[in-house]
Amino acid sequence: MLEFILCIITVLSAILALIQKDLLKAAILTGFSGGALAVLFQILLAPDVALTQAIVGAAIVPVFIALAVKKTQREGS
Amino acid sequence: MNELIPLMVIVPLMAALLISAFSRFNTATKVFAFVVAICLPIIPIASNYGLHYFGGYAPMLDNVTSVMYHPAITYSFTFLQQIFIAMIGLLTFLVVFVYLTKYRKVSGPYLFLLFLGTAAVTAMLLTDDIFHMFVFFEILALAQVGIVAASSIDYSYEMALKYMVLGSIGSPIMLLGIGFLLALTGSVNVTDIAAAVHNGLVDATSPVFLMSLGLIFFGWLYASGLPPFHTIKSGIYSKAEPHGAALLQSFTVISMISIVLIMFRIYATLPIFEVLIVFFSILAMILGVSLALTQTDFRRMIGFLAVGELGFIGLGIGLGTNFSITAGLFQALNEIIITALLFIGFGAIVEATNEVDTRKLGGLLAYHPKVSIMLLIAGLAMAGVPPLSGFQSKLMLVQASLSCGFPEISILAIMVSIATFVVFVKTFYTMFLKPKPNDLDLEGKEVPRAMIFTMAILLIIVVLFGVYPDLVTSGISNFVGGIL
Amino acid sequence: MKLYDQIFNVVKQFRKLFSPGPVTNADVSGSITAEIFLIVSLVLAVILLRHVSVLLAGLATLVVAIVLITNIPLIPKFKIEQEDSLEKMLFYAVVTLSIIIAFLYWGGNLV
Amino acid sequence: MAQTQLAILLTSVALIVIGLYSAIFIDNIIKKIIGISFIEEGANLFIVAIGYKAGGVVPILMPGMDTSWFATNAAYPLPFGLVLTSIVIGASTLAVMLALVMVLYRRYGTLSTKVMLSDTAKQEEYNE
Repeated sequence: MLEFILCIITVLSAILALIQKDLLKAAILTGFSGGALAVLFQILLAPDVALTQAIVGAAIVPVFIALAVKKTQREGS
Repeated sequence: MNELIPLMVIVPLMAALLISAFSRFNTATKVFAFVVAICLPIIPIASNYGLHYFGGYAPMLDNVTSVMYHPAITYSFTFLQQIFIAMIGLLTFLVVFVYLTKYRKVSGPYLFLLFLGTAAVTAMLLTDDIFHMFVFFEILALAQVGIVAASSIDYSYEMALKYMVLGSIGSPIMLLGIGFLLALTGSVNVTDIAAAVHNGLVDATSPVFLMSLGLIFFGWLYASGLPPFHTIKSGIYSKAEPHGAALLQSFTVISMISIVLIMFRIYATLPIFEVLIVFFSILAMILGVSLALTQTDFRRMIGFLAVGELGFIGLGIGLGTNFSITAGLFQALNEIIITALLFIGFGAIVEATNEVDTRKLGGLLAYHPKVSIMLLIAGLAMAGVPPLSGFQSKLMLVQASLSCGFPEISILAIMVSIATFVVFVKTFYTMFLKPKPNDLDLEGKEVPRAMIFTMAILLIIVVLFGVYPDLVTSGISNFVGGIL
Repeated sequence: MKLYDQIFNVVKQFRKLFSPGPVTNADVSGSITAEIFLIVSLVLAVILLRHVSVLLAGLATLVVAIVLITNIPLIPKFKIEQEDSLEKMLFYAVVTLSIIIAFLYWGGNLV
Repeated sequence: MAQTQLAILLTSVALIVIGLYSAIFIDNIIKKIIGISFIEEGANLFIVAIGYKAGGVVPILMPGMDTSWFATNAAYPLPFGLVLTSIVIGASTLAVMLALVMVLYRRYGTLSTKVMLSDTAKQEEYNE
């Protein structure tokens, strides 16, 4: 059951990230998507991939995007 | 000495890392980069042919199904790899030499990118492992973006970002195709996959297999800059420094042939594979040359011509006979040399005039006679005039397509050659023979010696291959006989 | 006379192709060469269909030749479609990807 | 548990389609980059799903496990190794793209793709 919820979270937060007006919210939603993907990898019996994805997808990538947003502008049409 | 095989990748990779770490010491960096660059063409020539298994895991025989498995990442080194790696090593040496003599203070990160790209294409040529090839393909894309972004030409950052965005569509699609193949065969070793396909373990008509072909083919289109990626490829050539562009086009050609040879080994049983390759090659030839005819920026013009010439390579491989594949690979080797010569030669003109618009140039023959004569010969070689090397490979291609029963393709190839010739005559006239415009100041500006030296060396190779094509064609033909 | 006028207009339209900047006769003759090359090579490429069916090749060649000749000048239109803006490059890349996938899925075994 | 695998495959297809959609239709360059990175994630998820074995165990040989039981029940670990590399490559590509965007924002003052990354000749006119 958990995997279906995680699939829905992944796709939904991906779509929500792309329709946000605020780029910072988009960055945080990207982190949601990456984190849900990490748990999904754990369910798919790949704990090493899950660890990497948890660090990269849920922490590093949102931080990169947030830094880029801070250096540029926050509102995106 | 099979121990030298992994060194071909490890030496430029380690040199890249060391140079970028110790780039504070200017003189030491220069000497070190020069020594490594000299080693690059020598290692493949000194090495023996053979296989190298990383970690020493030799192939295993499954006793139940009596199929060989390759557990290790395998590097195979034959005549084809030797000649191409030696050529890319020589080109890297010349480019690094031009770069080192141009600037008093060298930039460590730029040399890092040049060596990283060389290591990546060398690994792509050598490897027998499709995922290993994908990893180095991504590293190569990053190195190419870095080389473009490091140039001081206007709008180079924009072009680099465009290339990167397109690349981040092309590469995951190719990864997905590799995933489809992995799902079908459970292996990423090309020999294993090809054996599984030819032994009938994989259904060659199943949609999954066809999809994997389509997805990897799209990645190949991105890697080689065939349409729809011809605009971005010619764009990044025109926005890189001339010596960088000379190396970038060789990276493109080598990644093109290394991916297409792997695809050929896996998908050669599917007739649609050859149809796709021939279709996109013809499109590339037509679009590349017709757009080159209308350009006024001569760097962009060479970029489009380089894309158009890639169509000839694809044509040779798409026809699928021993003779035509030999011709295609020989054309690839010639194109690396001739296009590098053209980029460096036109770069020398940019050095001397600070102008890239052909309409504002003229009368350069009197000021730079050596450069203009060498550029003329290179242009004739690209257009396929005897006795230069372009003539030999294009003649082989025309003969191959005639003997396959496609006279239209031979007519098309000859027409593209003629149009290439027209491009060169037009550009040569407007840049070198036309009277000099009054507002063009040419006094006191010299072409760097290193560039003339580089062009002379490349020109010697062009003439050598033109007079004695058997030096390479017989060896390549043997290699092609092995994979057919 | 209509076709003659049309060809004469082609040369005038090439002037826009090279703006900003002066137009030299070498550039215009290069563009006319490109125009003729494009028409002839596309028609020649269509003749390759004869390996599938001779009738189809004949019809397609006629249609392509008529469409191309009545639409001159082609080169300005081609150049607008192949400028280096990211929008157009991404559009053509994704369209090509979908065409390749659809063609292989439904027609992969027919060839 | 074939349903799990089907759901995973549908998710990866959805991520790839979202990425391709955003490549064409989204104008803001940062959002476009976010969208395109979903293609890479979809491909990764697909490759991990290849190695999955319904009702299997994690492919790590613990002390005390029976080797032949482990060989039949463990998931296939080769795709997992590939995905590890692929994730790191995707993150580094994203970082390079964002760095280039930061440089270009200083010159143009906007994140719109139509302004920032249009045709070079038009940009020359725009800057003059």
